[in-house]
Amino acid sequence: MSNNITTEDILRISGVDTRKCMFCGKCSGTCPAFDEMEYHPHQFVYMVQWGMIDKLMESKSIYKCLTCFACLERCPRNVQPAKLIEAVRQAVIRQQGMNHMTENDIPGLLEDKLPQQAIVSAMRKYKK
Amino acid sequence: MQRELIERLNALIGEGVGKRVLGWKRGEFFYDTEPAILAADQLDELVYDSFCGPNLSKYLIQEMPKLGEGEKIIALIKPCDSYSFNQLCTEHRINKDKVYVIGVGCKGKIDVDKIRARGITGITGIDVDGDALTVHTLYGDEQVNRKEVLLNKCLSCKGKEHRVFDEQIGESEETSTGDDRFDMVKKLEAMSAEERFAFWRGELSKCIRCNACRNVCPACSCVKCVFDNPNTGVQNKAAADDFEENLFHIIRAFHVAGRCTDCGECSRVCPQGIPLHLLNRKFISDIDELYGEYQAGEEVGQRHPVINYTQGDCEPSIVHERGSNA
Amino acid sequence: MPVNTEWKPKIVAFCCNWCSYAGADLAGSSRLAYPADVKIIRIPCSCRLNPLFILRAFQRGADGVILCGCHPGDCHYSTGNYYARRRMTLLFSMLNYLGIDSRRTRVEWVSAAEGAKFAATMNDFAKTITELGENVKLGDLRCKEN
Amino acid sequence: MQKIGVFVCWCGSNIAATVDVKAVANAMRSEPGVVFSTDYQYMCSENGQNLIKDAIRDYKLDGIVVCSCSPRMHEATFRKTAMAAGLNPYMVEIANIREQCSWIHKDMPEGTEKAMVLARAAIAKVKKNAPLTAGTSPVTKRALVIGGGIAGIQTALDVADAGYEVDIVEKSPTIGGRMAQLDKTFPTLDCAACILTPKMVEANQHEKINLITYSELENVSGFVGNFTARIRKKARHVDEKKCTGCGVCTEKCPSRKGLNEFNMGLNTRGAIYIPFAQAIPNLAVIDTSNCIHFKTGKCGICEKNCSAGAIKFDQEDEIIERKYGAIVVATGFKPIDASYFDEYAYTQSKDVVTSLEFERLMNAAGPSKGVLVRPSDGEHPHDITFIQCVGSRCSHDATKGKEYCSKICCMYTAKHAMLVREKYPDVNVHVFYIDVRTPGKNFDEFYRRAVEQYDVDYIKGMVGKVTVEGKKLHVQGSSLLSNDQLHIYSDMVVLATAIEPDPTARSIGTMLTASMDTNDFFTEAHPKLRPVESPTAGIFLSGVCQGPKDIPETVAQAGAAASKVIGLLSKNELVGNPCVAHANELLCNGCSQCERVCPYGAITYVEKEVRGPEFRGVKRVAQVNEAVCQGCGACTVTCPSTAMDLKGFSNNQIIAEVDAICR
Repeated sequence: MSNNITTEDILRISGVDTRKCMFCGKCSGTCPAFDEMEYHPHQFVYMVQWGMIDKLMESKSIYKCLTCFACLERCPRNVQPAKLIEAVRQAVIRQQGMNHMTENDIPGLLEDKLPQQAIVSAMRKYKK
Repeated sequence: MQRELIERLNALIGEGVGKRVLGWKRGEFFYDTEPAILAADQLDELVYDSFCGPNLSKYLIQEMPKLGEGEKIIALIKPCDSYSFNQLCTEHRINKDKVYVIGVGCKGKIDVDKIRARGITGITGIDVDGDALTVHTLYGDEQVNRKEVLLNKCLSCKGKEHRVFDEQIGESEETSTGDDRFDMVKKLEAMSAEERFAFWRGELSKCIRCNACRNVCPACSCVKCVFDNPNTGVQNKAAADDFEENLFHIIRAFHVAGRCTDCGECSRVCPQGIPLHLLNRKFISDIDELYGEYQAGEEVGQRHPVINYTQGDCEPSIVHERGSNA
Repeated sequence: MPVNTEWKPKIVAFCCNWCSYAGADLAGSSRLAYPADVKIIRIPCSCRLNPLFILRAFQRGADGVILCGCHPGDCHYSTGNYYARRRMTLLFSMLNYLGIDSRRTRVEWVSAAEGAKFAATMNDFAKTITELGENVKLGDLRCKEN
Repeated sequence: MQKIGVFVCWCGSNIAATVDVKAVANAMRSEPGVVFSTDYQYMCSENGQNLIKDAIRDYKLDGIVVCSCSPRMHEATFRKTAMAAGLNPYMVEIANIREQCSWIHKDMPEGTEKAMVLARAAIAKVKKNAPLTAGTSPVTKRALVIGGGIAGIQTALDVADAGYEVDIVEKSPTIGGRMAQLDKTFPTLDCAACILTPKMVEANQHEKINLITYSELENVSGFVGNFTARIRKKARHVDEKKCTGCGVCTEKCPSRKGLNEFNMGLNTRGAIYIPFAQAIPNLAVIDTSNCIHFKTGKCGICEKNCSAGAIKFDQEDEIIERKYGAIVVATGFKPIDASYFDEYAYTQSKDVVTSLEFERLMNAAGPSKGVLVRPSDGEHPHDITFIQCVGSRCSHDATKGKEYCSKICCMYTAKHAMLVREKYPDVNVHVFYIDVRTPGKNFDEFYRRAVEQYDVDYIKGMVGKVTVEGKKLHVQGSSLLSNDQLHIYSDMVVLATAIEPDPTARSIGTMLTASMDTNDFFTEAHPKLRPVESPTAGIFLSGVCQGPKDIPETVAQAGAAASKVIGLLSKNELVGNPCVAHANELLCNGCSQCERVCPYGAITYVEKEVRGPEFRGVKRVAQVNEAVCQGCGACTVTCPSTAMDLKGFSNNQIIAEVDAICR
């Protein structure tokens, strides 16, 4: 299947410049979820740069990322692989029309204990 | 406040802090004030009220050589004037060691023309009580809200903090309306080139080359102005045509670019009402946008953006690329 | 409107001695043509260009003024063109603000090896100025008598 | 009225083919001020030059315009011609009617018209010219070298061998610098001390070299040929003339708290110490911050034990002020602070060391006497991991690190790996690398030997983190080629830390008004053609202070800098360029803006008595040092009152040209 998502889309969503990457592999060296992944953080960068977006979107790897930001923290080139992964996840969600609710449904579901961050990201997600 | 100030000045002179004071005295009309250097026995002439708009910093330049070793002059500096004071210190025109700065509080200064613009004529006096102005005229009293007749420069006030002072006297009150001071610059930028040309021709053609803007400007303090110097090739006492009107104001603005503190004195004193500060603000807004926000006179010793650079500066073609020739 | 077929633009090109003037020489020795309307004034460095000179040129009837200097980072005096770049950006912006077409003023970095670029730049600039026509906004009528 | 002569050159047919030279010469004859105008086939030929000389004499010309090729070609020629005829050489202007006219225009009327305009512009300019005389300044025949590492030593030796006096100022108690700390050198593996110490001795014994160690530069003033430096010679509290360097005091000293700088702080030394066995000068020095006598007034054991009576607790700093003709910067480098990269556990474990520390651990004179042991427990390591590019090649917007490649790390890491495997074949050695960069003679061969002959485990990938797990260091990294995440349990981790300019470089650069880049490396006058000179005249660059380099490159640059210094010092006086800036003191505002934009520090401000029609008295005015000014003109545009003008390219000259062209 073709998702029509391009490299440019991912770069725009993430704000990442993949050309800055020198493929040192420090992100993959630092990733705590490395063993769970089919594609690893440095491969994300490579695959986005070379347009292998479909493969990434279909891979379970993107959901294995814990968003711990260790790769982002340690990257010597400030490439920010974690943002790239997040962008691919977003692209999947936007693409498939998988939203089963709208942002108007959110207020009704709010609970006191919900973390602020979750509410904000829910608003972001369902507003698309 | 004026009485308090004079008492304090007498005390300071008594303590030997300085012999003379740079302040304001009454001008020809009650709403006129002018800069004055006052000795101890002239202090009763000192005025500090809602009409003390003039920026005094510049007048310290000529006092510097008159001061002996270790001698100081006492200067009254409003918050907005303190920027010019610092800028002149940066340029070594004023030696801070020779000045005892009294930061005087400011609640905004009144523009009498704005009162007149309300159709109030024959003004004989004004009483200030907080924000309530009672304007006495030949035809009776009128009530005016002080906030509505402040000088334009007070409406875009940089804040009531003195950037330099040895002591502070009097309270201040915010007068900034919070509006973007670059509004008019942006409006002009949004116009077509022809409209802009027409606007500036209309304004600059009013110029009578009285040099009031130059004389009042704290940044325009050259020993001899290029326009007064027969050896520069651009000497020019009175603008003979459009070009010379443009030339004087462009070069004047360029010479003060990066050093202009946006004190607004040029427009305040222009007898023809030319909004000269819009030229300076254009440079300021370009500097802020292209080279990072910068406020001249914020600190002593700053290196202003026009005598500085970074390797990654934008190219001059950005002017064209911003697409403002239409 | 009658087209003045006699009219030829006057273009003043200020060139720094070390890069652009040499680039212009190279354009010459490579026989790369550009309009005779372009007249070059040699200055030691692009940072020597005083805004007064530009305005003077317009006053005396120039229709376009271009400054050429070493590429940023290659200045013979190491930093001159960085200052020139800021000054010209601000000046051009001010002229534009006064309603003067920004295409009449230009800065181009031309190295001593870029003879072709020099010629191409001058051709392009002369073409632009010819299209824009005579400079009437920033001229001095007294200087146009003859 | 001035008398101007115009000389139009045909340049054979180069000009004459598209410019009607006779018409140009005729037209110029009617220009105001022109009293003579002619044309000739080759103005630069001897006959042509004679024609000019004759005209200058016959018509008493006080300015000439030569319409010919580019001034870059023959301006110097015609200036000499004018001078020979008794005219000031700066009363010559060239109208470039070849490169910028005849060669680019095909149409004769068009070419001729433009040539006339260019000639008129040159005439207009020459009328505003003033006779200029180049100033001269004497040269002090002594050089100052800042830094006593291999770069400084080599430069000093080369300059001294040419017969000039050289002072080396070194901030630490001994010369030798970083190279003295190295164990072996790549790619030959010869011992650093064996090749360096003879040079140190030579420098010490050279009659033209004066070592000023344990001293810091405090101030530099002056300009090329005439610098004055003030140097603070810190008190050693040891009489240099009496101390024999026997070392008894250093053994007897009861304080053992001072970290041994030479061993990168891996062990301690006495409060009185000699940095290392081969230190030059071989003198003891007291570290007052650790000395019991200085802290409590008691002790004095060193004094009692010194048979030479050299201990001088009351010795004070000494100020040396001396003149120099040239200054060489050789301030060198230091490794960056590895604690910024704490993902590698540098601050958490003693067994994570930097490469320079490792160098000391391997060295026979090091803290472990050359036996490789873990710093934490002194045990023999069985597994060592090297991590390259620590702090190098980081992007400018990354949170830490340097943007540049430190250049030497690939090679020294290969060296370390090889040396370990050579001495201790039982130790496993891993090297994590991004790229192995080995451009250099015998460099790649060296690296391949490490892989092929010594079986070093090179892993393409980076280490993400190092954690301390018991006695082991858990190294987690990626292997990009196998697409694996590796977990290695090592006994030691060695970080190939980036190098950065010595922290003193910035203040020295400011003192010298020598420009530096954003990384604090000194900038060269031209990146290709003048790589060992600073843009500031008389300042030269040697070694890593200009950019990362290895020992042979440093020595080569040191020699190159020395040859530039010798060239300068061999002159008795320097002839300046007369086209320099000049401040009109009456107009000067004293605002210092020009001082800020001058790239050479040529402008200073003085309080000066000024007398003019409108002002009399003392005022602050700009002064241009003509020997330092290079004539760029940045100051002239900065000056709002046009007090600052440039000779040879004055405001009036350029305005005259503009007017003539736009006429």
